[in-house]
Amino acid sequence: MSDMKIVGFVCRLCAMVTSDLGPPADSKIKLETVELPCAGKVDGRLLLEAFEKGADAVFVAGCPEHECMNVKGSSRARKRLEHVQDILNQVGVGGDRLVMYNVSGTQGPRFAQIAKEMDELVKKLGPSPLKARKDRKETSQAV
Amino acid sequence: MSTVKHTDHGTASSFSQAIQKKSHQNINDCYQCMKCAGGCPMNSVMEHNNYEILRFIQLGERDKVLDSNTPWLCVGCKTCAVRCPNGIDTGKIMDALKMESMAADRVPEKEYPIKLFCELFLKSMAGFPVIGGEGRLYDMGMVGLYKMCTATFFNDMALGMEMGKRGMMPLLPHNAMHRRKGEIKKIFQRAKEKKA
Amino acid sequence: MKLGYYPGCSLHGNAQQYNMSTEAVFKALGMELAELPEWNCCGATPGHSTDTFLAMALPLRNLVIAEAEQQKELVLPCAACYNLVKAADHYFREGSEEAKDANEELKTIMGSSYSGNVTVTHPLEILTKKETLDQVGSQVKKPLAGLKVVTYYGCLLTRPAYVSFDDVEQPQAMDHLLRKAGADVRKWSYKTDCCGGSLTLPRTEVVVDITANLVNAAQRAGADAIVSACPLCQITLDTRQNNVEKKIPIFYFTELLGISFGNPDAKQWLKRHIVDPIPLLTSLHLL
Amino acid sequence: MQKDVLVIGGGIAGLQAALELAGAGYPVHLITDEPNLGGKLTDAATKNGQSTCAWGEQVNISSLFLGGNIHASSGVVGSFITRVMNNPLVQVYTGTKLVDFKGEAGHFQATVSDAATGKQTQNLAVGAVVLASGFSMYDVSKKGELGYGYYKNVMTSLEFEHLLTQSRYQADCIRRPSDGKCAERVAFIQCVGSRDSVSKAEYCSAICCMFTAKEAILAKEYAPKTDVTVFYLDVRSCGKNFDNILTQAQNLGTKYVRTMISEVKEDPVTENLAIRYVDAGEKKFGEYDLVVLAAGIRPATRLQETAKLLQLPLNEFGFVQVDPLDPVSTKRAGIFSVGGSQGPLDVPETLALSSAAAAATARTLGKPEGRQPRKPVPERDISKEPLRMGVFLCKSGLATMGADINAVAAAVKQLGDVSVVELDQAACDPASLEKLQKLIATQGLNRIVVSPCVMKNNLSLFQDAAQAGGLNRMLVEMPVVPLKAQEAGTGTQTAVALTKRALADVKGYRPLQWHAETVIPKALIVGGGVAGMATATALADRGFPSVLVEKSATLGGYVNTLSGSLEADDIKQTVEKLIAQVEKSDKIEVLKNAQVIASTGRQGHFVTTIAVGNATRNLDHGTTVLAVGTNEYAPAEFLFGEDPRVITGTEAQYRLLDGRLKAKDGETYVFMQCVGSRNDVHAYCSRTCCAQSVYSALALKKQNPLANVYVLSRDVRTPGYLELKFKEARQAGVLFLHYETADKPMLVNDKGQLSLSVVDYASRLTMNLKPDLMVLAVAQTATPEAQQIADVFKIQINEDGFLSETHSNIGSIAFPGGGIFIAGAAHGPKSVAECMTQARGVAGRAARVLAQPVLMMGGIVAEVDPDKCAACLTCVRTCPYTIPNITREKKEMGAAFISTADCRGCGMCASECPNKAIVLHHYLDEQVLQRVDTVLTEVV
Repeated sequence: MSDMKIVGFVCRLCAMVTSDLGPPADSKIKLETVELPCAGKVDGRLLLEAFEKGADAVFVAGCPEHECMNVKGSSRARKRLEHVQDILNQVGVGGDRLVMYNVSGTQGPRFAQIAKEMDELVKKLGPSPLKARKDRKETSQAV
Repeated sequence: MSTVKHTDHGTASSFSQAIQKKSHQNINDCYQCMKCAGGCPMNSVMEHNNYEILRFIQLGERDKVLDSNTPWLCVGCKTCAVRCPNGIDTGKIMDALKMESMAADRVPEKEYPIKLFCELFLKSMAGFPVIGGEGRLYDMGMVGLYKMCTATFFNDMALGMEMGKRGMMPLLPHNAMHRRKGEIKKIFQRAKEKKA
Repeated sequence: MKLGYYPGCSLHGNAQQYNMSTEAVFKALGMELAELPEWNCCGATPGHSTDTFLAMALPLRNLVIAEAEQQKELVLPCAACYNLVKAADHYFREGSEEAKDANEELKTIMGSSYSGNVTVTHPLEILTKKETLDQVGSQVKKPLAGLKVVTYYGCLLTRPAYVSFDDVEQPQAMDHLLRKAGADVRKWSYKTDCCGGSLTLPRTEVVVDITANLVNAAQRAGADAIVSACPLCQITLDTRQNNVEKKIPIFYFTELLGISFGNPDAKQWLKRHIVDPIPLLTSLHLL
Repeated sequence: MQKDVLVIGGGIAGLQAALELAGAGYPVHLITDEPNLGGKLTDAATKNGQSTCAWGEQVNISSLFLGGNIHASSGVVGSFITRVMNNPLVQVYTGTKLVDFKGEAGHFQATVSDAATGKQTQNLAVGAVVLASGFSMYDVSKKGELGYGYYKNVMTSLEFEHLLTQSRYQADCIRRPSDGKCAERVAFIQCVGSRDSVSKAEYCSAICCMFTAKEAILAKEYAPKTDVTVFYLDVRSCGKNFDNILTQAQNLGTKYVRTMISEVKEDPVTENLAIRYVDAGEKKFGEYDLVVLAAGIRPATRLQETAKLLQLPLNEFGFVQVDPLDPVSTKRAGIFSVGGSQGPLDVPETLALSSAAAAATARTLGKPEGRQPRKPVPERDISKEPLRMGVFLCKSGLATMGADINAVAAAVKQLGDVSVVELDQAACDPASLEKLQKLIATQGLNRIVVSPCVMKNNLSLFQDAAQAGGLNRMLVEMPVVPLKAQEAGTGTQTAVALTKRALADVKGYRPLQWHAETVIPKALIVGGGVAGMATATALADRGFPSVLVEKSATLGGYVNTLSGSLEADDIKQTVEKLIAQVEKSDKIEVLKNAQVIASTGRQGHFVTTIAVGNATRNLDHGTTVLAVGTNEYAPAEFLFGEDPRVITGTEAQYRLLDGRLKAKDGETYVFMQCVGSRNDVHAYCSRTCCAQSVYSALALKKQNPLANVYVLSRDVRTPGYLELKFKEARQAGVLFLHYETADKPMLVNDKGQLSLSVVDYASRLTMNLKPDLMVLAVAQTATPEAQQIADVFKIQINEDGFLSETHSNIGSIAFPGGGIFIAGAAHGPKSVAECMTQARGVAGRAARVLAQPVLMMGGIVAEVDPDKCAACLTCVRTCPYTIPNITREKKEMGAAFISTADCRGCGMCASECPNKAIVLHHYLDEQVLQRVDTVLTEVV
């Protein structure tokens, strides 16, 4: 499972604060986070290119929608996420590899649960089909 | 789920004031935290938890208090008194309730032996007609009287023999009073007069 | 050093071994116990639970005598007597009306009243004073090696707070003494639990249960015997071990001290136990 | 007039006060008798083990006292300490105590000396003193029956927190001290040394319920097998969001048993702990692997000595005596007390007090000399320079990761494009920052990486140092020590990987510009209640004018209906005095029957449209304070409205005041708590109704002892010193009956006689009450206008309808925007005293913004490329702050324009723009994708 890659776009105001108490006790879970000023900054290009660059699963963690510091950052992010999920389904990568979470600034251990859920998701879904196609492409080039 | 009425308003004549004055305890301080019942050694054999008795007193439910065996099973070990967050000495309250129920002659039937034990203990300490022993507890006499009044000769019979054999049960009371003879009798006399 | 001594009814009745061993230990430590002349019974539980006047007058009478006999310090080995006399002294100093009223009554009956210059104390308090404790150490001839015990203070020795000379909930006085005498004092949580003593006749089954709990807990703590400083607790535990796993002897701490001092007439004391302690002591070569 | 301020105490209260005072320009001397700053928040246990970062690692361990803010993390708290250490105006004296004190307000002479030896004395001339001595924990070994100090597996909550954090990484479950076995059954015992007259602490310590709930949640999180039982009497989780944390704990399976524990017995063989207790009359027995005692609080050990030197009177419990309505000022002018020095206070109140103390000090000392602003260093243009990167390794950070320091230094030196590698014991202490500044100039560095650091918030420190060295502050990156467990030996490899990542990211960083924007030194205060008026008067004292907008015709708001409060009986005069002050002050312009319609602009210069009557008016102002207060819940239950004998708590108080309510002999008065609160509609506690009911019940019983007065409640929530009033009410004969939510009493009107049967929880007794008057303790609910106000000022309201502050009241993360503060009950139900305290604190913070001549705006903001913009208005619709507008300057066909001063930097427009015409600086697509690349390739 060690080569599985999970990338999370985390809103700096709510989710990033909780990520301090975030990592789960189980140190084998690998989880990478990229900080954004607000969940509303995430867009189709970032999410899709994250998969192209080899992420097996991607999540976006923003504030709870009724507590978002930028009023509608999280709701905008969720709409864009649903759109990207449709694209991922169409291209066969699977939209369920992309997950949206809402983490309030006052729920410390919630971030650790997110890490556990993502880890189980990746275990269930296995490596991303993109990676398999890329490997085949590389092997075919190398041959 | 017994239903209770609140008739006591803490006036001078009320039951709760009488008990509070006799035991010098502010029963109203209690916030029913149940700690006393948790630590009481006799809790398992008491009909009511001791904090419930305090609640009855606050409400003025005199009959429920006097009918309960809880006051009589309190051995005065002061565990509740030392640990009560509001500093209430429930032991003293139970003593006051014992005296109240004796005065009202309403000692619960099945706890009668405890009252009897107390009375015989004090009577034997005041001394016996012929054999004397004023001022000192005469075990043999007291236990004998207790056995007679409760007709329980047979239990502890073996134990009694064993203690006698080992010199733990002096046959005759100790007549210690010489110069101060009669003082104890006077004290008991005053006690009776004060009670009347 | 001369101390006033108030043995109490039990120490002339079923706890004569406590009386003899206390006198022996104090004598060995150079302290003479002068018995209070014509002392009277303190009334114990029956007294304080049925009559407020007797609860004060009976213990106070002893203080009046002690004062008349100029006994500055009064030693009371029995925890119940110590508790009630110390309480009478405490309420006198606090000026409670019951104490004032009893003092006046005693003035008419006895000719003199109590004015508060007697210090009420317990053997444990005296023996664990710094210098006396060292003296105890030097007196120990035969350390109680291998004797595993738990210390049982009972409820009246440390409660309520104004009578206590030690930690109310986790007293250590007896532990220090017995360790000084070489015994292996085990850790347990029942030091100040109540033995239910005053109900031993009217509600025997309750007392039997409590005794069973205590004795089983003592064995679980790895002890072969329980050491007490109160004749009510000692007689209750000694006589009510009806349904315990294994009967164990109930010592007085003064008996064990006496044995460790190599006192010859220890056997006299040990005769007066229902659960015979002699086999245990001989197996440890202490007799 | 001396302008220096002496702050006594290095805990969170002292740190916050020091930062606010230094921020306002007053030089601060901060003394603490501890070897480290941080007070209770740093873990005393590993203080002596100095190997790791001085305040990094430990701090996140004992965020115990941040009970309510369950997320509070080391970064947030640690940054308090690093910002104080590096603030030029704050002089820190650790291990120091006060030995002598003379003089009066404005001219004090304080002599301090080494705490241990009493030597090395120094004299400090100061104008004011802020006493933040904090508190100490009750010595639970005094309760021998609970076994602390005698049984190994009995510990205090602070010790359990350390155990929690250690077991979080190393073990799969919480290892108990005696034999290291898994502690699967944990029992918490509340109120140890609190609400207890025997240990001379009849007050409630107020913070224990919260840190127990928090620890129960964290225990369940770190070791799911653990099952936690809490023995309590009244759970007092009455702060904002506190009840959610309590329900969260209960949902995770924590059993709450309502009984106090008499003793704990240990089984000598298994060292398990047995507890015998009575639960609602039933005798029960439980065996536990671990027992945690929630120790109450006591005055700080040195408070007695310091208070004597400062000649401050102490109350009967040994805390500083303060007036609840003005809890910051003590009996001596110029000396203020904050935090635990005055009694049980949770962190939110402590921080409010610290800000209020800073404001009060400023009022006493007058204008500060004004800091000599750092002379701006001209910024070097690096656009044409070759890449020269400097790496500054921090030994403490590396030690926290267990990395081999020299191996990491060697590996980093080999990295290709690194020109300078430095190694410091602690990168964030002033000396290292000095060196970094010099090396930027001497070595011509144009990219800086400081690695690794435990404190997420230290990045701004290194950015300031870079700026002082002439390098644009955005060209700095600082990887954070991951909090995950490091398998043994991987520390070095992870540290190098982290540094490589930072170097890869910092290459893509570009310099950004800030520019000065004017600040309008005037505040807008929305809401004329107690909080609004207190803020206005506090600002006026500091010389800042304000406009007070009140929607009704009178000032005073909700508090007008109150006649007294448990904290101070003269509420009426206080409100009238405030109204007089506001009306009389020339600095406060009051607009009644006025409403705020719209507001735009940014911190320092807002433009708000206010409708007064039918005219509208545009007001320019620098900060906004929202004090819209709260409303009373109109109950529908308990026959309210149908029967005149059922009234609300405030109505009862009113009638008590004007004599209509007279307690008659034998009449029955029933107070019903939690009407409208703590149900599925309003899940929060309205915090003030218990105090109100106790006040009225006590008043009734005092009037006429023959009246029967009952208070029916699930918990009696009278935290802190209010507990003394609760006891007074019990002593007066008020009967408090606890009911379980399951058998909630119902009020019935049978043939004209109101009747209500309630089962008293403890004694299981049923009481049939015939109330002659039923008083409902109704909830405080958010004002309906709160949503409208939130939309106008573009902030949020939480699910209960109250205004949401920045993620927590520590709110140290300042992002462009801000300048909007919330004060009083608009933030959440509060008592009058708490409203006024928070208002004064908010006034202090607002004044700091208004006091700035200019504000540097810009940096991480959005920018439009006019050529790509088709003026399709998507960004105008998307921006929550309506900042973009279409102009023709750059492009005659019109293009969007985003003013760099107003932009809040959230980047929503950049992501929504169909043609990618808008970019958010520092988060350009290629920069973010570069970060995605590095996290995916560098395996840590």
